[in-house]
Amino acid sequence: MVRKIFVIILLIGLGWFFYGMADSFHGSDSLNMTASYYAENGAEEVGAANLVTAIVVTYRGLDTLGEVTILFLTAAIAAFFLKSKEEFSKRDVKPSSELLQTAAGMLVPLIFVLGVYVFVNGHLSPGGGFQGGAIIASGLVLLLLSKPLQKVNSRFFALVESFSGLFYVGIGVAGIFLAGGFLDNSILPLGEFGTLLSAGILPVIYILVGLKVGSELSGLLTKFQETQEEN
Amino acid sequence: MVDSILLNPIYIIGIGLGTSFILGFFKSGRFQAHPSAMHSERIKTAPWVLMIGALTVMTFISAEWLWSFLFNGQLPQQIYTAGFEPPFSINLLMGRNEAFFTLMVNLVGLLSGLYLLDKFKEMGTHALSVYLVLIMGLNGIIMTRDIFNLFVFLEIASIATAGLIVMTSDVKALSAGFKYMIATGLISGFLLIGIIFAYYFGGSLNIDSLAEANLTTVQGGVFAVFLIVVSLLLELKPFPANGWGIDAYEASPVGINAVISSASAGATYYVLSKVLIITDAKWYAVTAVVGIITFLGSNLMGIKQTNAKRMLGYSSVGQVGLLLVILGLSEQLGNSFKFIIFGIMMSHYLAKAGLFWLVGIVKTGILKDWGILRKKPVLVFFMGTFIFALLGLPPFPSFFAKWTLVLTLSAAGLNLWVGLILFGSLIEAVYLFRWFGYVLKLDADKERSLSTPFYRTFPVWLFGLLSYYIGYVASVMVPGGETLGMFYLPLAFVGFLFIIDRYLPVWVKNTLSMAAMALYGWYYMAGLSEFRMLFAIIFIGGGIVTMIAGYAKSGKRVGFYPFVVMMYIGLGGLLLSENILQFFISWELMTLGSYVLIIRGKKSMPHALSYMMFSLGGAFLILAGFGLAFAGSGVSSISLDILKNVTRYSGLIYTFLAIGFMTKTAVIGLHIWLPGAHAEAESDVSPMVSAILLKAGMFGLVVLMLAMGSQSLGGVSLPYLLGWLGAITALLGNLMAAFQEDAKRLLAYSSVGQLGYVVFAMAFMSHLGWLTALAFALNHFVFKALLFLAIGGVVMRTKTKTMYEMGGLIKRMPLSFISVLIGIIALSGLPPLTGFAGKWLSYNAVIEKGWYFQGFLVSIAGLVAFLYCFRLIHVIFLGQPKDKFKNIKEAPIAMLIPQYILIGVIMLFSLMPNMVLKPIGEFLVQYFPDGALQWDGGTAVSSLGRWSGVAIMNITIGIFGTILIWLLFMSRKAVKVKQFNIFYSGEAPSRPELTHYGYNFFAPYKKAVGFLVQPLVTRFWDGIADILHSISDFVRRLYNGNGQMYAFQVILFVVVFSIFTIG
Amino acid sequence: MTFEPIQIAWTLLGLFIVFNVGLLLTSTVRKIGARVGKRRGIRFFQPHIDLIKNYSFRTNFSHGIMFYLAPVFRLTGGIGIFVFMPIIYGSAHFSNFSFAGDAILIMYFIFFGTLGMALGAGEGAMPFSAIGISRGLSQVTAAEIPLVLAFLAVFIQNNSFSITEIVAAQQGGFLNWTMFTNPIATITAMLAFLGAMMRSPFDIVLAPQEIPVGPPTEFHSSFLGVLSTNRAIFPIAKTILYINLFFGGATNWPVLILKAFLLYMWSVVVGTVFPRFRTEQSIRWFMKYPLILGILSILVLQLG
Amino acid sequence: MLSVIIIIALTILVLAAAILAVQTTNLVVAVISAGLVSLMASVGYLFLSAPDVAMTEAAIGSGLSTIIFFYVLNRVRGKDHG
Amino acid sequence: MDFGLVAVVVGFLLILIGIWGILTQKNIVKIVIGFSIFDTGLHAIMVGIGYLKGRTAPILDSAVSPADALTSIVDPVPQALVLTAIVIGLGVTALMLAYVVRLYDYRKSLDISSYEDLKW
Repeated sequence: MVRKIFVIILLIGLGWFFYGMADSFHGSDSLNMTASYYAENGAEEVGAANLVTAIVVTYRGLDTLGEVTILFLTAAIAAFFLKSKEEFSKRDVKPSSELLQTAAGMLVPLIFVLGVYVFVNGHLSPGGGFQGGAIIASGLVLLLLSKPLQKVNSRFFALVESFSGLFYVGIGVAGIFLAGGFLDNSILPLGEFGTLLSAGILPVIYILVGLKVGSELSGLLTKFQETQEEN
Repeated sequence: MVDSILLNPIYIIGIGLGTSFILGFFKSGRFQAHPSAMHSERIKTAPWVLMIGALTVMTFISAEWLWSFLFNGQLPQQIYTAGFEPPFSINLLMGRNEAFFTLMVNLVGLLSGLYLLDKFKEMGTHALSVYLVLIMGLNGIIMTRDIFNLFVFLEIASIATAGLIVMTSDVKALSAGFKYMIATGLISGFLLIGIIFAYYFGGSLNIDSLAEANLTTVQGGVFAVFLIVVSLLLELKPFPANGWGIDAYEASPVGINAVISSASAGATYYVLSKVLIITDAKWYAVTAVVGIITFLGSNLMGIKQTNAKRMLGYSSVGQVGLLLVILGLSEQLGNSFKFIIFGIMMSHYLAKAGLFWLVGIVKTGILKDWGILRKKPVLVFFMGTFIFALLGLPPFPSFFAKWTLVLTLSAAGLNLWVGLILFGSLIEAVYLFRWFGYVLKLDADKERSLSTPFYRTFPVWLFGLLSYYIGYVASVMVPGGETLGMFYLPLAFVGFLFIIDRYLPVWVKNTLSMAAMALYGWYYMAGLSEFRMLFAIIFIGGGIVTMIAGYAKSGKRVGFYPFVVMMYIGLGGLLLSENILQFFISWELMTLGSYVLIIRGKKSMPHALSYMMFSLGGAFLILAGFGLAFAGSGVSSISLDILKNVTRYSGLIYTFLAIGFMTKTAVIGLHIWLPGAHAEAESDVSPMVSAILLKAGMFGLVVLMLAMGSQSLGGVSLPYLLGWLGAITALLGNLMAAFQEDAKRLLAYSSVGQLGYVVFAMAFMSHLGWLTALAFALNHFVFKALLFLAIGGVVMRTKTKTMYEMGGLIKRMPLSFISVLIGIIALSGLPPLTGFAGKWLSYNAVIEKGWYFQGFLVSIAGLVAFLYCFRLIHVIFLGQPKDKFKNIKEAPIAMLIPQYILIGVIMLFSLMPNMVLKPIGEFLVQYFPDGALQWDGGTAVSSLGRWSGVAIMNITIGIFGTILIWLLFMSRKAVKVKQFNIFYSGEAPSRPELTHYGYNFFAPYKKAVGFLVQPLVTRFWDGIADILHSISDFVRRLYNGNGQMYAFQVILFVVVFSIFTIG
Repeated sequence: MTFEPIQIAWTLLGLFIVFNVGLLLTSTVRKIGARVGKRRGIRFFQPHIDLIKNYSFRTNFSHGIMFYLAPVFRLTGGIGIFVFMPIIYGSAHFSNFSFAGDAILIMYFIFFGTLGMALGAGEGAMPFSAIGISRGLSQVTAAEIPLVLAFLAVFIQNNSFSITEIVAAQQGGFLNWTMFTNPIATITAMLAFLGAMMRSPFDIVLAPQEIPVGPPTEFHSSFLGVLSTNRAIFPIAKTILYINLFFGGATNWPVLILKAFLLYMWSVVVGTVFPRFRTEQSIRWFMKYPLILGILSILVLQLG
Repeated sequence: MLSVIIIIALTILVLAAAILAVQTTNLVVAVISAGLVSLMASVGYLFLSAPDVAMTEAAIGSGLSTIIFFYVLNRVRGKDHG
Repeated sequence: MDFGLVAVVVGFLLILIGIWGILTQKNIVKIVIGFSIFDTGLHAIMVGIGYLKGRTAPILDSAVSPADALTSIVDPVPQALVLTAIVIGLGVTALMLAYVVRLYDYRKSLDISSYEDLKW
């Protein structure tokens, strides 16, 4: 109880500080310097309709690279220390219901397609590599739920992940040679604004991001799934 | 110029990432628990080779950049990503600082990667990826100029760290990793709020643009600045909100914590320094305050630690605190800032990585098990290197940095900071030296072996040697560094001795060392005059004489000669010094060398530690004094002459320097290190440290007093205080000597007393006083060396130092007996031998000056000296010989030769005191023209009395000889009788033990005046140590191991910090 | 003052006189003691006879080199004090070798003999000797503490260490004696004097009853002879020092002998009145009143 | 106006769900509540003209996170905690 | 009513609630839940900061032409940042949960006070 009182006092202090911050926030009436630049030049320079995507993949491409790296790290660490059962056959898990299995069989490919769609169109509409990747991963969850006996090939995810990561970095480096710098979007022509094959290398990158995120999340989920059998 | 296409810094990131992705192609290795999953050796090594390759390229790139910055005039280069200019896209910067810091990170990454070979083999490719990403992330942190990108890289680094912590895969590591994640999660949350608000108020994420936006002037912007600064500070694990970080240090595998400590801390530190440009001066001050609290607090915590990793963790945090102080004070430090940071940073970097690597080689964190390291003396050498480097001893870079820091801070008037920094350094020295002592002294577990594969020792070697090289670089860069040439050749010889140390027998090395010292004396000292010449004779001449005793040793005596020579170089350096830098380096070299010599004694571990503590404390006071003098003299010069021109703080400077020097002369209150250190040292080391080393403090006082004359502090004349102090020291030192049972301890306390005389006499600040002091000093050197050598010889044979266990040795060791006899006559100041000169002069000085009561105390001290002198000779040499020593031999000839040389000196000096005292008086006249002694041939004439050494000697010998001949003639038929042929009421005692009265010899005295020698001073210092330990123990309860507690502390830090800064 | 060989002869003459005076004083004191105890006492020349007897014994008993050296040291100490001191003020013949040193020399020379004696006794390997030495050294050094103060007071008063000069300053009537010009220092010195004379209450060092053996028993024949010689010379030499420093010195032999006798009697009288102290008691005693008086004597000089 | 009401409702719900998530002793309820917080937040993001964020929050914050939480719960429940 | 401000305030409140959970709950799963609420709060603040009253999503389509983007869209930068932050948050959460699993394997306990091995 004493501890909670201390925490309350602490939170009051922190709340007071946050109050000061919120109090200093007045909203804005116009875009600031950086945002205006993107609003004005984003479409022209990058060729992506979705400015968020333009920023995420191009202007702040390094952030995105870092971010997929974090997922990569998480997956690698989880793989490293959530040890998997080597003797897969020994486990004794109830097979899931017929219905779930059938539904999964139908839904999973659809979900995968949806995921791919989301990250392919990332530069045009809301969504992109992260969301698409997450959708693919959720499809996998369904798969795992319906067919617990099926050994998921985590090697496959690892390979996809590595390939897409490597390509991502490769494209970034190619930017140095072919264009203005690391991760420069304009190593491919920008194309016609608003179409699928536009915005230079951006869609490619976002696809790679999608693949990478998807495979990483899938790998991660697989690892957590595998822990289920250790009892 | 660096080719910006082929060696683009972005490749560091690209290669790091790309390679870790490639590593994903390899099958992952698994834990050892599943041997079925183990892959063949080659497959397991291939990914590792790949990673090492990547790290090598990364290292090469940053090295190449640094090279061009340093030598090719390369200009800093902006690296734009995505082909757009900042602030609209993320940009990186490769400047001189970035090149430097990335090189640091990559190099330690590479070496740790190498070091962790078998660990990685065990853990598989995932670990390799994570490791590589960590290094890459740290590079990103350093180079990026975008604050959100910075956040991403920080997250990468902290997640990778959390991942690597669990590589050891035990539950401790897991819980530590979890706590680490909780804390860093909160911190990065705060950072993110700060970033987004900075964006809101500053309109950009680019650090340079934010700096232009002057956030601190915007209402609300200050919140953003606050959160950014506080989170980055928290990333640096400030005390007391750093329990999570400390646990992480303790839990992570050794190669990894080397990276965390050296590279991560460096990178995060650099981040803070570059982000601080978005703030204003106030935040620099805040950083400095947080830094000093961390520095002091963490080092205090370190005292109580028993685990090497955790202790090093505290030490790392403390060092980062120091770096923060420097960063916070960068404005005040001005041009020296970069040099100081460079020095402290490099030392911390090299030493911490090296020490952590050593932890892995020793394979235990328990400090008391570290004796095993002695199986590899080279590693002990490097461990010493690292510890000395960490503590800022020469010739390591941090020494020069701390030196410059103190001088610059003093010049800027920031004396409190100097004090706190030095105090913190002293606390840090406590536990590091204690640890080093364990390594050198504690018994090793015989069963355990020390496996030292090349890939583990190579990094240690490399960083150890780099420490010296960087130290050299720093020594050239430091102001006044051009005057350090005088150390190069002598220290090169020390290096040579280190190299040959393990291969040559002792007599070769002894001869070489003596020859080297003779050459050193000949080439360097020949031009000296006056005081310096006098001390040169004691230091170098005396050193050579005492080293003759070294021939008595057999075997190799590894680790002895380099330090002996180093000590003498330090002593010689004091005399050659023309500026305070040279002087201070010499002082530290001497301390270092003597520390190692002292700790070589069998039971000297605690004594060597207290020696080092007092020496370092003294050295820091000297440093502070020099700093004040530098500031107070008004001329920006480091010449020793500034002491003469001091206009401000003169009282303080005088006090600091005097106390600093008196730690070496062991004035009462600062003497407790001496008895143990001198008594436990080896038989030929004791004379060096007692007869010679103590004079270094005296020389310091000479320099100080000649330059500054008499000063007063708070209306009290300082020489007057010194006079009292010296007199009390003389009395108490001698009294304590009288009550010792241990022969060498007795001599050691006697040294305390004798040096008390010296301080007393110097305090007169008069011609006669100084003449007395110098006569005392010369005498003390001669007879103390003689006595220590003689007693050392006895101890060597009897294997005991306890006097009452001996007895009757005169029959077995007559030559040693004569040495001791001459020695004690000289010591107690009986005419006709040389000791009387000092007594006579001191009476003259006392009456002339009017310090009657002080003089009275010193006279009593002389009487007491008589007591212990007699005890020394009686209990050891006279009385009944013990059975067990019936057949012992005379001391080795090598020990006797120097003794008889010294006896010769005593005799010569006794016969012709004018030969020595007259020239001394002649040059003293320059400084103290009044009251000089007149010489009438061999007779000294003062205004009060006269003293003719020659006449006294001749008359005494005449009487003595006459009576002796008469007596011999009268009892010419007498023969020596058996041991027990004494009158004992008819019964001969059966055991010699019963008939040797030696224990508690002066029992009545002890009953009567024992209250004077209560170990009050010891209790005082013990009390201080206890208080420090208790505080440490109490405060560290904060770190109760609970993750929530740590989170609480982190948030509390934020809240309290906000109250103090913006509240 | 330069050294001329003839001085040796004069010094030896002085030494001879002092030696005889010392022996006679010993017997006189014992005689007085006996008469007080209603006994006849020894003959006046008994000490001379004893000495001759001791010297004429031949021994074949030695404990080693230090056994020889001890008596030599002892006697050298005694004679040394004598020869470095001017005996008769104003006499060119009896100034001895005082040109070689001053009062400081004599202060320290006292210990020369003490050390030698102690060493020799130690060599005798008799444990009681060692105990005796331990006590003796403790007590002597304790007694020296006030003595140093008293001497210092005299030195300060005269601003000289030279005994001749100090005596010179006391000439011209007994009111010029230090005894009257600086009574506190004199009292201090006289109290300290008791400790140095090893008579009751400070005679535990010799402790004739409790410790029947020790130096006097281990040393015999000519060894004892040398020691006895010293016992004749040493106290008188020491007394002469006191006379010179505190009681106006002496301008001729009779005055010197008279003063020496009176001073000597002072310790005898005290000794017959007071019982014996244990060693630590005597040390404490010296650290009380004599010490306070000694400090006072210097304070008086400093303030006055 | 409608949007204001929805926003107010969302605000209250979000906070209520959050409090429930940290206060309840039932881990399943807690995880679901936490997922709800994310889900409602993602609805809120739509009102803040952030469809990308809304999608991501929904897919990752309320979707995948919750799934992982459940895996973990499944792994650790029934032994000593509910 | 400024939705942006509402989001910021709600975000701060969520952060406080999350911290409350982190600091008071003994169960480590609950602590991780606290974290995820903390993260959600962070994201809400960031989105709220980027919001401009009455503007549309930063997607240029038939409704918003590139020409009048400047005056009609909300700030896209915080949104981009949030995307990154969410994914990072997921990584952190997943890693923490992985820790939970492993910790549980060792001690069969979810109480944070069972894991105080390293201290002082």
